[in-house]
Amino acid sequence: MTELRTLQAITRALSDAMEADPSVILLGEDIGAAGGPFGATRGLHARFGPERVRDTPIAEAALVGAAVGAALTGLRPVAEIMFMDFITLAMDALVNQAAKARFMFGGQRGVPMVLRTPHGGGLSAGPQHSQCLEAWLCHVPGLKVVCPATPADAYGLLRSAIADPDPVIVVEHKGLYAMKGELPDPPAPVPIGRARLARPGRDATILCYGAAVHWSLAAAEDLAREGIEAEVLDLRSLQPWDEAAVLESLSRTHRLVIAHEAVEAFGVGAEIAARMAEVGFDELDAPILRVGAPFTPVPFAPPLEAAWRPDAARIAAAVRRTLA
Amino acid sequence: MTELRTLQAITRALSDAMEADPSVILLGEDIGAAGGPFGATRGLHARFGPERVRDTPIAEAALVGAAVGAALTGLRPVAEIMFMDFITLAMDALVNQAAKARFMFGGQRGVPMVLRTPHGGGLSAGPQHSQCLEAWLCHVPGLKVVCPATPADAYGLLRSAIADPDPVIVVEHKGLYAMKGELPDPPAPVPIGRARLARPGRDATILCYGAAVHWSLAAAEDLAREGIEAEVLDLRSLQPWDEAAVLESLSRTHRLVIAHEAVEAFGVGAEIAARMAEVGFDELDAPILRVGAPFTPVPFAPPLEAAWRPDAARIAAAVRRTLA
Amino acid sequence: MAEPLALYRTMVTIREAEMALARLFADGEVPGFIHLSVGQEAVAAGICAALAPGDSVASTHRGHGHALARGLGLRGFFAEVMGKASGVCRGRGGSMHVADLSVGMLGANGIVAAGAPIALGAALAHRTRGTGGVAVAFFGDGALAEGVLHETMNIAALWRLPLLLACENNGWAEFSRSETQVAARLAALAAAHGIPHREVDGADALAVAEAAAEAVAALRRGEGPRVIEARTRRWRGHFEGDPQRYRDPAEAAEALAHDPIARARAAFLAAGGDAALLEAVEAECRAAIAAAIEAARAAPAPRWEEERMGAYAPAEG
Amino acid sequence: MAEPLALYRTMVTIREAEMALARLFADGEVPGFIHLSVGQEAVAAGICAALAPGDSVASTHRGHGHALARGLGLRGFFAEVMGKASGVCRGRGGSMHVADLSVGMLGANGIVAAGAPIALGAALAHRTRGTGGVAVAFFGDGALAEGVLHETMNIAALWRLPLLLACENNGWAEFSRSETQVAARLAALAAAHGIPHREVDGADALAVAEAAAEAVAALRRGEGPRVIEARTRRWRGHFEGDPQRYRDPAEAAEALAHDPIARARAAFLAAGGDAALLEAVEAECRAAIAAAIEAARAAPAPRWEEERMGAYAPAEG
Ligand SMILES: Cc1ncc(C[n+]2csc(CCOP(=O)(O)OP(=O)(O)O)c2C)c(N)n1
Ligand SMILES: Cc1ncc(C[n+]2csc(CCOP(=O)(O)OP(=O)(O)O)c2C)c(N)n1
Ligand SMILES: [Mg+2]
Ligand SMILES: [Mg+2]
Repeated sequence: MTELRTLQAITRALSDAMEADPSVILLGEDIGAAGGPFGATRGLHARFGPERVRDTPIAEAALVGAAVGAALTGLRPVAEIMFMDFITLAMDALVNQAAKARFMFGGQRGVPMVLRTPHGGGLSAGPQHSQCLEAWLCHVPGLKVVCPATPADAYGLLRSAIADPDPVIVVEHKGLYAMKGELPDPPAPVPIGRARLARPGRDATILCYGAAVHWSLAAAEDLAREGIEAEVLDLRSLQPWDEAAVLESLSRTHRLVIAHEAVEAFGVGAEIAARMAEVGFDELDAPILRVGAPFTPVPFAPPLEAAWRPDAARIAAAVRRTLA
Repeated sequence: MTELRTLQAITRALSDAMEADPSVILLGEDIGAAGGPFGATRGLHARFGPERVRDTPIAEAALVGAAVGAALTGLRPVAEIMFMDFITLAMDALVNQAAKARFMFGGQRGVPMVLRTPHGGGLSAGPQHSQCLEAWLCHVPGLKVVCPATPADAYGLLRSAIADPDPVIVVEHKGLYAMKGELPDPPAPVPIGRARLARPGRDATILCYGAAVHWSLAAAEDLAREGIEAEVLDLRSLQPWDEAAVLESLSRTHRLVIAHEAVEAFGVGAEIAARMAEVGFDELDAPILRVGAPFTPVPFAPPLEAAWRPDAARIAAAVRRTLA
Repeated sequence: MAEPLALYRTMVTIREAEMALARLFADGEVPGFIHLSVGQEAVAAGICAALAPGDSVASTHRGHGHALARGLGLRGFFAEVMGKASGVCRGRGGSMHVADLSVGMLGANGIVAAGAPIALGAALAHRTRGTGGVAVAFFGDGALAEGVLHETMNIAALWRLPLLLACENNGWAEFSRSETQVAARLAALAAAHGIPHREVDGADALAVAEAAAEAVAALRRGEGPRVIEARTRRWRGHFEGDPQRYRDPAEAAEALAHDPIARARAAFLAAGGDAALLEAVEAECRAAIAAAIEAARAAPAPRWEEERMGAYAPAEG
Repeated sequence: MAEPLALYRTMVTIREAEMALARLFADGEVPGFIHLSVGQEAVAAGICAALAPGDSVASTHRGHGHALARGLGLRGFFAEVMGKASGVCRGRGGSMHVADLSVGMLGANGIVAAGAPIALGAALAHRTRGTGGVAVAFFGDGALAEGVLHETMNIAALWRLPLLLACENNGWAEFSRSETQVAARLAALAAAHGIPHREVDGADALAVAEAAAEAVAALRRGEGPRVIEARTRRWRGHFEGDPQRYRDPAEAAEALAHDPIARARAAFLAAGGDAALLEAVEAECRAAIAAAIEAARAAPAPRWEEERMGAYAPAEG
């Protein structure tokens, strides 16, 4: 076990993948000598050279489109979009090209590319640098979407994403970059599509991903002091997501709270709640509650942003409500 | 009452709005003398002139971005994106600019623009010309989204959209353009946010919008022959949507099926199901079922596309299942 | 250098295949909508003649010619456009998505200009992998209005990638004259990016082929991207069934005067070639097309239930 | 023509305001991140001096100078950037979103190049409504890599809209020299679009103002869009706190030699101006800024519970 920060785990995953496979290249804005806006590619330019760690101009559409073409032509590109808010500029390449190629070309080949992008607030980065837009991508057949909450998952999911034969979006929470955690030695890939039991419990299930995992754990901690044992299930993969694990947990707790930082309405939690209102209906002893952000853009000023973002208190309150 | 086609109702709404308000202008590709790719703007170029009916180059990002700027500067632009699949090219202007301006600028002003765009399959138009991507837009605070199923609603919602102080996306189903229906005389705006009871019933509620309204009505017809009285509720507005109407219907039928053409997973139905699994939980006598498209791109060949698209039979089957 | 008879064969294949599609479409045997490149055959033929196995091509909504010139087989082609299970894309893509990755044909594309960054990425892969290969991005004159094309030019120029930007300038973008759509001349834009630009008569297959050969050789030498702009004519509507009310009949008639096939035929004969050879080629093309159409007609419709492959690779093991 | 003392006042306001922000940021009084335009003040001052009430400006992530030059009030400005309820955007936008629609300031913008089509639309509105107004799109040299900027140039040129494209060429795009990011010179791109382009020394406020006045007059005469490219220098990091390890110290030092304020001061004095006047302006600016900061400090933090206005207009009635 090695202790390191999420950001270092990401760098390590990129480095290990590039070491293992010469077809892995990196593309992104200022990811080269500068090491990336958040430092995720630090040292890689020096180590692997400018042909494999490519600084791109500020041109997200072409950057992601080029990743598609490169992936169709024998490379495994890992593209970085600096803030998830900027995927708005690359949706065509993601949705109409990367996601569709395998199916639309009759299964000839897939598009083995990865897109890394940070989401989430907490830095007072304002309405255009804080959004959580993963629900969009989960709605697109052909894309996979993962969102790690720990350094080990940041490493493991990224390795799996790079090895995957289809396009995978790795959504990273920028507020977690500095968080420390253990990496197994040797570090291991984490399979896409499997949830992680972050804390067992019997009274209610809190389903969450990304930064919300940490709020959920804190909430569970608080609830435990009241005698409520909440189970925290870290989804990790959002598309595909681990329906079996959610059902299994629900079949024990019979109460479900879904928490994420994204706007609640039409968010990732909606699909999970909807699915559980179908296949898990008979297990439900209470309404499914969601804890997500209110329906406005992310505000800038710290007190507004703090009030806007979901947190442990809101999650704990929701758990209490499902038990009331 | 006048009988006309959906497309004519749209043209009429545009024409009436332009007549009533000189600040209404139209922007889109080949919408001018050519009358628009589907003919929605036929005659308007001749009537209102090239300054108010503007043929734009093939540049969706700038087209929608310009609509934002124009709306902030005293116009009420109605932009057209030829196929909904192409909104992928204009997401930044929609999401980061149009949707956010009112909130992000502290409520100084809104962006009174409309984006009209056709979605949906049935024309063998293939994977990049058939998608239903409305769930994305519903997830974006600041946007409103409507989707008419009848000529009267196509007219009325478009008039309301143009009059609205905030950006409204009007999603039209291209398969419905030729459908005939009655327009009240004089034609009237239809308020955004209110569902329409398309067929009353007591045994189960079918919630739907767009083309799925017609499949749902056909399903209800079939079910009626079996003695099942399904209520068909046409949502019409997807963001905001008429939660009160859905709850009210559910409180009578206690069974809910949600139908749309979009891919089921992470679609519009997910939010409604999730919400009903919360606020309507006590009304539910059966799992909430969704009927949406399977999780692949829209295939081209007619038999594939027909199998892929939801239809009356699948909706009826779902209703039967909720009653089983 | 491209062999005149080979170019002729490619052009006749495209012409005959597309005219057959026009009939099939009118008869309801082709679903959806199709955009024909009739009249523009010399561009696809000439450009693709300069390519070697392993090179990559990204195409447009008007991509039949590019696909066929790149070597996508007639049987898979017709079956695809006719929506059959034996189609090169199993009937899932249709006209706007014909692709054969095994011959480096990265797909026709329903999104204007979207092929350009894909070709850019292919060129990047060729460079990075050291394959010696090149990539071609076909695009129309109307596509110059799309930002991503400019992003692509910029990156290709900066990174000196082996990318050939092949513009089919047919004067039209759907129902609009492209001079009402695009302010800049491509020559000037290319020059601004430091990309060598060459204009060729897109009705002259030999001229296109010569320009392409020269450009591709430069690409292979690592000299950075090139632009070829072929002035060409759209003989038919934007899509089949387009009544073309917007079109001046004189312009439409003038377009027909630029027939790349008639021109190639005349040049071949003037150079002392044997008409019988041309006729043999034509007969072979027609026969192959007829056979492909018959095979497609006979092929089963795809059935959703039998379609095991979804949007993702099947899970391993 | 722009009045030297007015230009001086604008530049000093921007400089002093941003240097104050730098201190406030270092002290933790400014949340989030901020991009300063220190060293580039003459561009904002000179361009905005050419504008009249009713004209529109769309800006960038480095937008403080544009906002202040356009007349966004200091109190609303500081309160906004400091995240207070009395901010011009009620603390919801912050540095990257300062906007005051009442003075035609359509917002700083967190998305590179996104202001360009917004300004295009504003220009379209001025034309369509017959206001006689013009619109300005500020953008950086790095933004030229974004496709939408090219889409904007094209449409502005085609429609001959009253749009001034004002490029602040500071040689940098974040941590990269912009020549590694953009292959084309803006002059050549503008020429390709048929848009008159003028390069000015962005450290010379009078020169910028003169070029802007000439361009805006042409816009008002309906002569179509214009480009002004101001060569300027970024004195500080990309954002405050940027350690600038990527930056050659010589280049950073050279940048300081181009001080638009020192230059304006020298020119004013050389023309026989009275230093006391300048000092009075400086004192007034500093006092106004100090007062604005004090007011912002004293202002309440915004409270979510009190924020009645959401993402939509309140329902009527
Ligand atoms: C992004 C996008 N916008 C609009 C369209 C609709 N469309 C299809 S072809 C076309 C015109 C293209 O003109 P050009 O690039 O010159 O090609 P040509 O049809 O002349 O071969 C348009 C607008 C599209 N397919 N994709
Ligand atoms: C679409 C988008 N991509 C990337 C960024 C991150 N970013 C912010 S400023 C910047 C550099 C901009 O350079 P330039 O346009 O020259 O402006 P300058 O900072 O030099 O004033 C980048 C890449 C962004 N904000 N938006
Ligand atoms: Mg064309
Ligand atoms: Mg710059």
